[in-house]
Amino acid sequence: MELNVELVELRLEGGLLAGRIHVPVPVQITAGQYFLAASGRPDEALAAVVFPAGNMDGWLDLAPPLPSAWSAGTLLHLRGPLGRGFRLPVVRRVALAALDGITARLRLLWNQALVQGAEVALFTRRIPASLPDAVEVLPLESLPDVSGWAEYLALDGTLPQVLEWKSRLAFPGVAAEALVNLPMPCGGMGECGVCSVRTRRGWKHACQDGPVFDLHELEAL
Amino acid sequence: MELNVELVELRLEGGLLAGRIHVPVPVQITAGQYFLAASGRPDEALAAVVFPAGNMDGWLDLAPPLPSAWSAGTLLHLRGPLGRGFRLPVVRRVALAALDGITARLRLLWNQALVQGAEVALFTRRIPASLPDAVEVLPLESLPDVSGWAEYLALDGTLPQVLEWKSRLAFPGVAAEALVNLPMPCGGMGECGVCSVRTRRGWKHACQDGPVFDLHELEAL
Amino acid sequence: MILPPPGLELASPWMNAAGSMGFVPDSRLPFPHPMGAFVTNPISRKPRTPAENRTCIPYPGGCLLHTGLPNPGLRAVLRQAGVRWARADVPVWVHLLADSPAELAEMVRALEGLEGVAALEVGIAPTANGEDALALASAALGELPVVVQIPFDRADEPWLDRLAALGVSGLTLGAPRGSMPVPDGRLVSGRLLGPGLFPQVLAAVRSARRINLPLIAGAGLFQQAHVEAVLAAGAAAVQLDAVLWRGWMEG
Amino acid sequence: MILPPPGLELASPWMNAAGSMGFVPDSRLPFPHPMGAFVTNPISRKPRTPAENRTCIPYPGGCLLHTGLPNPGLRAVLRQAGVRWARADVPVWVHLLADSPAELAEMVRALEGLEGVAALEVGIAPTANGEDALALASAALGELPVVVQIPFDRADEPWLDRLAALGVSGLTLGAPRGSMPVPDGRLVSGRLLGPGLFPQVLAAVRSARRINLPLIAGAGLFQQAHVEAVLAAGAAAVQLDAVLWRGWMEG
Ligand SMILES: Cc1cc2nc3c(=O)[nH]c(=O)nc-3n(C[C@H](O)[C@H](O)[C@H](O)COP(=O)(O)OP(=O)(O)OC[C@H]3O[C@@H](n4cnc5c(N)ncnc54)[C@H](O)[C@@H]3O)c2cc1C
Ligand SMILES: Cc1cc2nc3c(=O)[nH]c(=O)nc-3n(C[C@H](O)[C@H](O)[C@H](O)COP(=O)(O)OP(=O)(O)OC[C@H]3O[C@@H](n4cnc5c(N)ncnc54)[C@H](O)[C@@H]3O)c2cc1C
Ligand SMILES: Cc1cc2nc3c(=O)[nH]c(=O)nc-3n(C[C@H](O)[C@H](O)[C@H](O)COP(=O)(O)O)c2cc1C
Ligand SMILES: Cc1cc2nc3c(=O)[nH]c(=O)nc-3n(C[C@H](O)[C@H](O)[C@H](O)COP(=O)(O)O)c2cc1C
Ligand code: FES
Ligand code: FES
Repeated sequence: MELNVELVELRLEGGLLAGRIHVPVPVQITAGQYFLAASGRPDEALAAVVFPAGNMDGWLDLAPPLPSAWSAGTLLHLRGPLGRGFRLPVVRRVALAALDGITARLRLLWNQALVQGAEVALFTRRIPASLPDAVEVLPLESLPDVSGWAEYLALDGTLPQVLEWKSRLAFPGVAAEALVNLPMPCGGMGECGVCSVRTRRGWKHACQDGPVFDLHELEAL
Repeated sequence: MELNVELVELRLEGGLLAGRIHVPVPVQITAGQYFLAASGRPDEALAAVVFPAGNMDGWLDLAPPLPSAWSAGTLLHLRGPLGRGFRLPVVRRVALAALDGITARLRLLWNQALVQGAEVALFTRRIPASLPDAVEVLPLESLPDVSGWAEYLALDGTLPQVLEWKSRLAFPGVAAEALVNLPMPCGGMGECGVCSVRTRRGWKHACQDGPVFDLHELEAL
Repeated sequence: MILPPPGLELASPWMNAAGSMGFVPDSRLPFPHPMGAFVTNPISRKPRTPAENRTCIPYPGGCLLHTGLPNPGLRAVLRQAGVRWARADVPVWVHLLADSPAELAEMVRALEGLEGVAALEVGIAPTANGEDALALASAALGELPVVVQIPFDRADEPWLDRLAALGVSGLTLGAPRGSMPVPDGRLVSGRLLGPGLFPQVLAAVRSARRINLPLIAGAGLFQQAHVEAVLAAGAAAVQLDAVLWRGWMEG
Repeated sequence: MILPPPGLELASPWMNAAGSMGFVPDSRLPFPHPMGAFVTNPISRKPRTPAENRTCIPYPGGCLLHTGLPNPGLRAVLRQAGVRWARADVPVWVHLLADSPAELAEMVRALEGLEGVAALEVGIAPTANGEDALALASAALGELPVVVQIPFDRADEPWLDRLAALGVSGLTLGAPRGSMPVPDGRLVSGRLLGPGLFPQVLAAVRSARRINLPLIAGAGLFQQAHVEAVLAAGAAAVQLDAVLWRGWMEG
């Protein structure tokens, strides 16, 4: 889908720019999918990869960080939702981990888990400003402790962060996924390959085959 | 003088960005002088040439147009005031002409003329939003008609505009000056010469010898 | 402007740059119509895996893209894309990446006679000097028209004047290369993309007019006005890159 | 990093680019101390008037500056600045602009023996090919160390490998040239300045390491990190340009 929208609201979340747009038509988004958002500004050669952090009543919240040059009123050309998002199974206990301290990209996922009636534990070094009471916040360092508890695990971070945590965790049989946050300049259109990720089934493009991957499938750089 | 200041206010004036900064120390500015203002932004290779449009109680108003990427809170490094401004004689009748439709660069000058008790006629194609009642606004096309009336004439525009109007006006014996608005990237520091202006006394640099020149001295490109 | 030779006429000056639109033309892609030609991603004889330190680093006016030019190798590309090139409603230019003239000649033979393939574009490796490049260009010559692609900052090099006499049909002035430091202190090198390259590609087109070949301006075009300017300066066609991913810029 | 030859040692790697700080060193200028050398604006034998279509056009990541390199000619510069070069507390490198080797040799003779002048920097005209440039460099050789300045996008050219054997003491990789359309439809050409050039100048430094000469990175440096990166990549010194006019950038 292609949309021309205006950035109607900007605010700081943990020191990073987050925003909100109005979408004229309802958008079906899976948590973990993303948009490519280009402003008309001549100093931005590439579209920014933007993850939704909320999708209600025609409003789409955009997770931080947004480009610092954007301001309220900036016109954006949006392409998306793109890629493959999380596949949250119907389970009772869900663990989410924000490896880089930004929790907003996981917000749609914990909302979905709560709707499905699951208990949610969020592992992070930085406590987010607003969070449903039902979500329990725990320090990132204690993530290995949930191995007996969680029936589903979702990591979110850069590829090196995801791979490093994968090597420290042992979740045999537990459904586990990772949102791999890396540059996706072409969104698959060019098959440029800069978003390449090595998996057990060969090289994959995060922009189309991800950015969410089965954690068990990911292989070292 | 060098100043690090914050852009505290931005507003649109005739569709162009104007702004305001707070200056911690009183600044002596002559109408027609300018500042070089650099933001820390990595997409602005050069400092912007910024003309003051007001200087009161520690506030400095900046005439439009300011770079469109600036926003409230932008930090600016200011160098100035630079160059030679207008030399308004004590006369009774002053004519000012905004050849490019932007009157704000002339604001300090008409205020000075009013303080000196002069009648002021402002020739412009676009009527400014706020103007003292004492300033009479007239269409730019009628500028040649004031030749018998004005005892002092100030033009403001690009070098081609100034030269074209100079050739259409005949003010023998009348004091006449022109603010020549052209790129001044180095402000004289590099003697780069891009601001060169031909005068009867040879080549001059607008950044240091101007940007205000005696209209009678200016020669064709 | 020097017109393309027979066999290489374009329905329009609009093309994409190699690496910008994948291996197969897709009519859903946001491209001005009619498209003069579709240029494939760079294809090597053997498969190339992504570069270990692949990355995309923005800088004022552009970004550095380092991918290692991954591709499954010519044989696999032909298997996957050959039929769709034949069916495409736009001429396909196959972009080839080769380490030696012999390797290139082998790839060229595999492409000759294939339906839909209108021309070969031969990428010159950053390490190749003029003699290497002329040898590569010669090795590519056969039944298909050959267009040579160089980074535009090589447009002044004297060996380019010999391409026309060899039988080459055109010259693409493509993305230049640059380097950037990465956090671990090492440098990464790759193609540069972005509107900040426009003044340089325009100057390169002017400089390359001395060469008796149709010129294709293939970097730094992000506004319609950029395209108009390079065409007015003597380019026979344009190749768009990242603007296809982000949409036109204002102004 | 290749160290400068005797007579050309620098107190620091910090210099300014020709055209950025005028004809006379001024201790009030915002420059890192100690300064390795002060480079004068380009000086020609005869006076040069400003270019008719002089202009400065911003673009994403930089600006195009076209001035025509106006200067009053060597004789007038010596009259106005000679005494101040002698008194300066920084070595002065005189940047020379010449249309022919004979003209250059004449200027060089006028500069030899002048107090305060530590080296000559010879600008290579955009139209000069390798042979022209080598002839110019030879003509400059005499009592003073000679540094050749080229646009950094020429760093790959093979003739540069012959400069060291000639007796040249250093190579400055300076601003490249670009073109832009102006409203009347014509094109204007000039030097490019701006942080968007940084990836290219860094790549040029790496490429020019093959040349057996101390390298000076002289374009695109707008952050302290840019300077550190080119020095780490092998440059012996840096020349700052528009950053001296606007101040360092963030990041
Ligand atoms: C298997 C393999 C892996 C490599 N991986 C790396 C790496 O990880 N890092 C690195 O710095 N270098 C690498 N090189 C060297 C390689 O030549 C380029 O540096 C590599 O292609 C970088 O890709 P890029 O995305 O930066 O695109 P660029 O190299 O900037 O590609 C731009 C254009 O240059 C041309 N081109 C580039 N390389 C070649 C080539 N080898 N032959 C013909 N044309 C070419 C193509 O036309 C291409 O469209 C590798 C070479 C090989 C053979
Ligand atoms: C009297 C005279 C006037 C000219 N006026 C123009 C003009 O108006 N427009 C135009 O497009 N061209 C002109 N030229 C051609 C000239 O070679 C350059 O185009 C001119 O210097 C442009 O200046 P610039 O500000 O764009 O700087 P650039 O040309 O980009 O200068 C960058 C560097 O290149 C070197 N360089 C540039 N020109 C010369 C040269 N002639 N000899 C040796 N080194 C050089 C210097 O080291 C300089 O620091 C003129 C040439 C002469 C002799
Ligand atoms: C023939 C050749 C093959 C290379 N293959 C790879 C590769 O597979 N993966 C990779 O990351 N880099 C590869 N490189 C890149 C080198 O590791 C190195 O980064 C590159 O040559 C840059 O060298 P420079 O610092 O001299 O510019 C290759 C280089 C060459 C010349
Ligand atoms: C020797 C020489 C002298 C020139 N002198 C001037 C000059 O005095 N003023 C000027 O505006 N342009 C001057 N030019 C620039 C030309 O008018 C023209 O703009 C320039 O050569 C660009 O040509 P191009 O379009 O082939 O790049 C000169 C050019 C050359 C080669
Ligand atoms: S972003 Fe280009 S292939 Fe994924
Ligand atoms: S702005 Fe450079 S000399 Fe005037």
